[in-house]
Amino acid sequence: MALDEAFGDEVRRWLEEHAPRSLRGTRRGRFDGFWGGRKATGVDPDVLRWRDMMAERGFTAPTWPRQYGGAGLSAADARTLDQELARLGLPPAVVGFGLTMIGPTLLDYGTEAQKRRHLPAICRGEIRWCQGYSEPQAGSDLASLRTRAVPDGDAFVVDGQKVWTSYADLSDWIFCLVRTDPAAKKQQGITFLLIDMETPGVTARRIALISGASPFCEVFLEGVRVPRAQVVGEVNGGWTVAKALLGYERSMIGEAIGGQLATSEAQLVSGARRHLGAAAGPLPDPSLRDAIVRNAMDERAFALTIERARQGVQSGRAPGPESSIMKVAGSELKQRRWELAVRIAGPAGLGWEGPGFAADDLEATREWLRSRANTIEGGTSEIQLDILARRVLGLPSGKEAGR
Amino acid sequence: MALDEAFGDEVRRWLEEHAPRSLRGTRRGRFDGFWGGRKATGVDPDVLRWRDMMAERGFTAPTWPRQYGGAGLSAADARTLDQELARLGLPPAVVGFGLTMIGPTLLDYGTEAQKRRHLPAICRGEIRWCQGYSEPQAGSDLASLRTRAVPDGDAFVVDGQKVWTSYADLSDWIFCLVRTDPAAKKQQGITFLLIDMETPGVTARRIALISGASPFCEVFLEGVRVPRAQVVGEVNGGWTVAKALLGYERSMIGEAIGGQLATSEAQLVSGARRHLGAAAGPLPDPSLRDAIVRNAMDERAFALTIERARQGVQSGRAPGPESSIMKVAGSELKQRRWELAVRIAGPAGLGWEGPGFAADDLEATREWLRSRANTIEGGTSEIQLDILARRVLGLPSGKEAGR
Amino acid sequence: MKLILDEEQAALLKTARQFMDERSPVSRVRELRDSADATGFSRALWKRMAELGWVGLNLPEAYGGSELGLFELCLILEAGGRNLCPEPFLSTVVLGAGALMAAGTDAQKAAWLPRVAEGDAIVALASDEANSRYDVCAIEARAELDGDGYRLSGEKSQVLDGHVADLLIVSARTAGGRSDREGVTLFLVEAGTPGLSVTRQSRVDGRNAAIVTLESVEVGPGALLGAPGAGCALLETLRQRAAAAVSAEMLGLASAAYEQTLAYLKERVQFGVPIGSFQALQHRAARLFIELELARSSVLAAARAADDDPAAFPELAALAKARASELVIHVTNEAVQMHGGIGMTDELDIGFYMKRARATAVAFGDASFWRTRWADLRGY
Amino acid sequence: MKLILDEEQAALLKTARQFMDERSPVSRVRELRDSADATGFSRALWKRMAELGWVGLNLPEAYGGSELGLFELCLILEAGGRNLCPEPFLSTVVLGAGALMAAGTDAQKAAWLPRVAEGDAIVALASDEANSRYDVCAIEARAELDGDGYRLSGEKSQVLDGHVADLLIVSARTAGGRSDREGVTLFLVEAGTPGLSVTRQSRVDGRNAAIVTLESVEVGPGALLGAPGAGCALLETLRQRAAAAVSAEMLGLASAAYEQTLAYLKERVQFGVPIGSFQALQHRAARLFIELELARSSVLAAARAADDDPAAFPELAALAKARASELVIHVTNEAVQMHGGIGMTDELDIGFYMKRARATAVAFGDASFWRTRWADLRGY
Repeated sequence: MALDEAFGDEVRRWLEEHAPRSLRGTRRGRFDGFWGGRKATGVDPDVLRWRDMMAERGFTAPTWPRQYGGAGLSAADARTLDQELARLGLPPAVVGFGLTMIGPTLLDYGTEAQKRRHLPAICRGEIRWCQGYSEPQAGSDLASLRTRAVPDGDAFVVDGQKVWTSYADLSDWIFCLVRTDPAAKKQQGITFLLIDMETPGVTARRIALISGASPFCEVFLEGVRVPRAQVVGEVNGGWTVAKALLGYERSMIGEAIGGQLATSEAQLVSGARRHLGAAAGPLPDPSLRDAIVRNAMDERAFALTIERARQGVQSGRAPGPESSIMKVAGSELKQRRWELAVRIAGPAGLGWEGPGFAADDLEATREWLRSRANTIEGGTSEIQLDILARRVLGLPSGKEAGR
Repeated sequence: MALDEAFGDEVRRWLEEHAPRSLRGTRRGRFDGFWGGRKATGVDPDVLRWRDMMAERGFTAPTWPRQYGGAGLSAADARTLDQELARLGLPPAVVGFGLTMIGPTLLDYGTEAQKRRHLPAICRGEIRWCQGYSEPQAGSDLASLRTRAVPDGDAFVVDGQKVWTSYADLSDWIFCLVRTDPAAKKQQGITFLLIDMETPGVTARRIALISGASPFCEVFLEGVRVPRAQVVGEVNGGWTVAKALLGYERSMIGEAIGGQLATSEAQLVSGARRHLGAAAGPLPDPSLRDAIVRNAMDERAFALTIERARQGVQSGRAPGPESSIMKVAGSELKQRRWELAVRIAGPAGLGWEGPGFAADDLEATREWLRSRANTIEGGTSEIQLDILARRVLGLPSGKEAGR
Repeated sequence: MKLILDEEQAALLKTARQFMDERSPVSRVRELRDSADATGFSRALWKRMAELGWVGLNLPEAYGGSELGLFELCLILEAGGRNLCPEPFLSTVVLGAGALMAAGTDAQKAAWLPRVAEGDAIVALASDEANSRYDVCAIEARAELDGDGYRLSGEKSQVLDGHVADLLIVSARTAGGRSDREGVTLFLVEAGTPGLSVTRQSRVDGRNAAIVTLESVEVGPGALLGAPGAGCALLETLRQRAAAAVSAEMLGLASAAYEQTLAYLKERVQFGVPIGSFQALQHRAARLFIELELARSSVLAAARAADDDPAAFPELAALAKARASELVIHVTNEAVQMHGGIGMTDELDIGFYMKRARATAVAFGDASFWRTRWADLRGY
Repeated sequence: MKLILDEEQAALLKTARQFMDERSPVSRVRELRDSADATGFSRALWKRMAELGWVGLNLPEAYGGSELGLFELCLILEAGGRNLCPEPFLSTVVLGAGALMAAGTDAQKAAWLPRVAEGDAIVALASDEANSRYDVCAIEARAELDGDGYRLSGEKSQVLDGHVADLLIVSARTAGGRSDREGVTLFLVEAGTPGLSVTRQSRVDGRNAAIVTLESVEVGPGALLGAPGAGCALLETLRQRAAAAVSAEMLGLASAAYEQTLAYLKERVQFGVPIGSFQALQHRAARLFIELELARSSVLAAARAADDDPAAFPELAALAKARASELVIHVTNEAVQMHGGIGMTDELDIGFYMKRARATAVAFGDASFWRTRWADLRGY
């Protein structure tokens, strides 16, 4: 028996024996799970027990080094672990931007002290992180950000405003880009800072979207003192760190969409059967039928591409700016899916809330509106296409400033 | 009875009495007719008789002034004339770039001597014109043309190469853009020249296209002496003249497409009936059916838009860069129509020539290939969209050089 | 076919644009939503519109109307569409008064049309049911003969302005089963009739709609609108007119969303330049402009044909609705995308346009429905 | 499912790419066309490919094959597709040898497969007729029992490589009418059999096809391929494999056309800059890249499933063919447009790609056909 098979067997037995029964079969997406943090309340005790037992073995961040709370597993063993979790339908024990974004960034760019302070807390889901990149005047042109950090002794004093910060109001820490040298060329005066949300001067406020309530916040920073020890990378060298993190974000968004799409064909077909009054057989509206097939084929091709990229990485290829493919294709796919869902619903898809509208249709309508943001957030499709054209296809840069 | 009704009645009687019977009912498009010129051979005597009687009354260029061979008609009377011609299915008596492009340009920019020399000959179809704009290195970036004209006494000596010159081998004269000041900024060193194709040093050679034989030629100019009197507009001021002429060309292309599209829905439906084996009733392939409807709707909307623009001009609005709409929409429409025609034909649309392929299908396949040029010739769609964005929508110019 | 406006029409459009901009800015739609206004539009403003002659635009002078055509009404609707004006034109003028004009007796017309023209009566068409989708004949509500009159039972869904209608035009089966073309009959039912209940619904576009429930509602013989069993044909005629009318609203909506986006492209700076200087966005904006112009011609032609060329109207209505439906979705999607994050916020108006775009695209048949109808009309 | 190449497969692909670039550049296709070559491909090159083991790639060792899968064959076809290689892989290897392997008797296999593997025998499937469109059962040719054997009559259209085939696999009805699923029977008919005549056809892609006419062609009982009347099922199986195979060719074709276009975007200067610096073209090029990558995954998956996962194969073949068909048309349209005028000339190779793209998009069912098939397979 090979070593990795032994690992799989051991994990399987351990899970079968110990994993909370109430959580088995509840797995949905990679980002449905315990987001953790100091502000989490009313959490199911089984979820906490599950978190504890997984964190204990380093399985919440299986490939991270053991000294920082991970399990030091190889990519292959991590995949085995995930397969065993999937077999029992177990959700991830901890989820969030700590694990997917700031954690990997600290592993690459953090000081030893930063790693020791933050990574174990992330693995245990004790601290929830949010991302402070965008500003009202700095959307696609992220490097034009204006939030300023002025040195003051062994600290910086930060003033400015961030926007599109998901769950800032539920988070404990924020990783932020701030301008530390206003005289330098755009990208060169930026610093990457970690800020405790409990520091005086930090406030967060939710933003209402066209689809209704949202997890997005504005974050206001007024005279916030941040110790220099909380700089990641070099002062004025934050852009390098930021770009690396954006790479993690893009592949995360692609993978997340891959997960969400798995059941879309069945849902669309059952929606069409309901709305067309056709319980079985070929759908009586051939145009809708064809649209559902197109959607299903797009999704299958997308899932196969994610899988191919994964296999490529496993066999030693470095992941590159191709993650822009995943971001562009995945976000548009998701938009088309919800566009199609409301098209299928027809007049029944015009509801905002009850009475007279089915719950599924109401959800589809909100998701349709919400999905319009998919091609904006995490770097617009336009920016992703620019990146693809320049960095992957090697097309020459135009004369537009700064891109 | 109003004056214009009287004109209509008179024209109707005149046509009914004199128009050649053999030509009645043969009208197709605005550009199917007698192209004229010194090289025209084997022309039906009725066509010549028709040309003579129409030219006699100035009806080949009805809105041009009488002294240059036109009839001096108002736009309304010209339209009445056209309606009366259409009523009897009579083709235009003379067609060609003389009437549609260089004639209007000379009316606006030509010297009195040029008008007197060229316009009457155009009205009588004695001289056939071709257009020498594009060069191998100057496609979309027309102003980067390299054909040089060097002053030599009261003439210019021209050297260079033109390309995409339709029917250069059958034409008598060419209107050309040449560079007269290589030191000036691109657009400012260009002159608009009229050149007799019989001048020593001019040769024309046909180009084969992906769709087979084509009317396009390369024109080689080697030491061609052109009298200064054949400059239209100012020396080094040719760009202004050229742009005006491009405006005529665009609206001509749009109108031409409008005419060609009139029968497309019926043709596509009958093709589908033949290929699907469905003599009557709803077409059994709903996806093709929907595609035919989309095409038909696009064409109807396009025709209505041309009509609306025409009415706008008649009521006093100046035609503007909106002609780019016609060019972009019309050329893409035509491409989609032929794309659809070959899709309808399916395997039967793969023929290049007989045996085993129907004549209609062979034609569709050639037209499909030929139609790929529609979005390139006469200014690419990309250039038209640039023009629309800048001149009509008023969007700011990017930093790309020269556009 | 005349596709441009004459002087009077141009003046009417100008007045309407000005009125809508001054009296009915989009902010009003937001206020009505945020205050959960019980009416959902302004009765005072409706009255004012009636005084301007807009409500009775298509009605005979005898009933207080000005006997103008659908073309003129479409100019008002286009102006309203630009500002998402929520007043009950579609329900009361196009559907309600339209049904009365097409099939009402003199007595019915005399009773209702003057009140409509004066802006005093709201009329709603209570025909579609929860499962009707785009089939006007898919009606399960029943009308049973009861002496001289009828008893109506059933449930109608998304009845436009049903929540405040003084008069409901109710469809119900006197014969046949769901989706049969024959057997649908129309009835006039006044608000407050026993057995009638109305529940307001909340739609994505904030527009006013209601569930209308009929439990053994008794109506007299005078309530019959048109011949018994022949309602489907009338419903189809009404839908066709409504499709053309809402296409004009959509044209206004799309134009306004487009213009706001174009302005944003010129004003928003990123990378040191207005984002409208980026060629990829320029080309997309130019393509939207082309689509808008093609749709505009189609809408004008349909409206004109409604008045002057009844033979051409069915096809042109199909053309206008199919094109306008795809246009509004395309334009509003691009509008949000080009605005970026701010376009997604409820703070900006673009979201209101996107939601109303969806509702209008679906109303009276979506693009796919009208394309199929075109093929039917053209015999293939 | 493994979607990346192992070392041996990568080596095979590399060899094939190199061979195609050296021995079969696109210029060869042009020469074959311009010289009106009677064969339309090179028998010598085919023999060389056979020596490399490519022709017998899927055949058992007993017949001189190397027992590799469709996955490996697809790598060869992709490499060939890049250069529009006209050798008879689809006709002889996928359809011809495929039919013999699937339904042939030992004697039939022994008689033909070794000759195929050695590159000495060309086999063609003569099944589609002028009106078949995408229906493999739409067959009107008839086979009548005649003693032990049959008499075949009918006309087959666009028989790939039929003009030089040593063996034709002919479908004919022994029962039923046009489009009936039952009643189609397959026969082996050798070149030169009396009553058989072959007329070469000229296709847009310059590829080899022929009309095959059968006038009372007598064949013995040994000519029967598979059970009488059961031919449709076999034809469907063959079509599915052929669809996956031609998708690999299309992937190569699209990749090459794309790469040539990308190179042109970097090299062609207008307005003082390479046209590839214009953002509108950049975005379109990037979108093509995405489409290519998505199609690549689909084609690899289909080829892999053909060998390893028969249950998943039908869906994945449908996916691959539908995507690749839309891809090649999209890519070649954009390739011509981005090349501008020069792209329209016969002088450039892009036109060859566009024409072959059309032929492959239509071959074995177009995108719409395979989308419908997907819905059938998925039960909706």
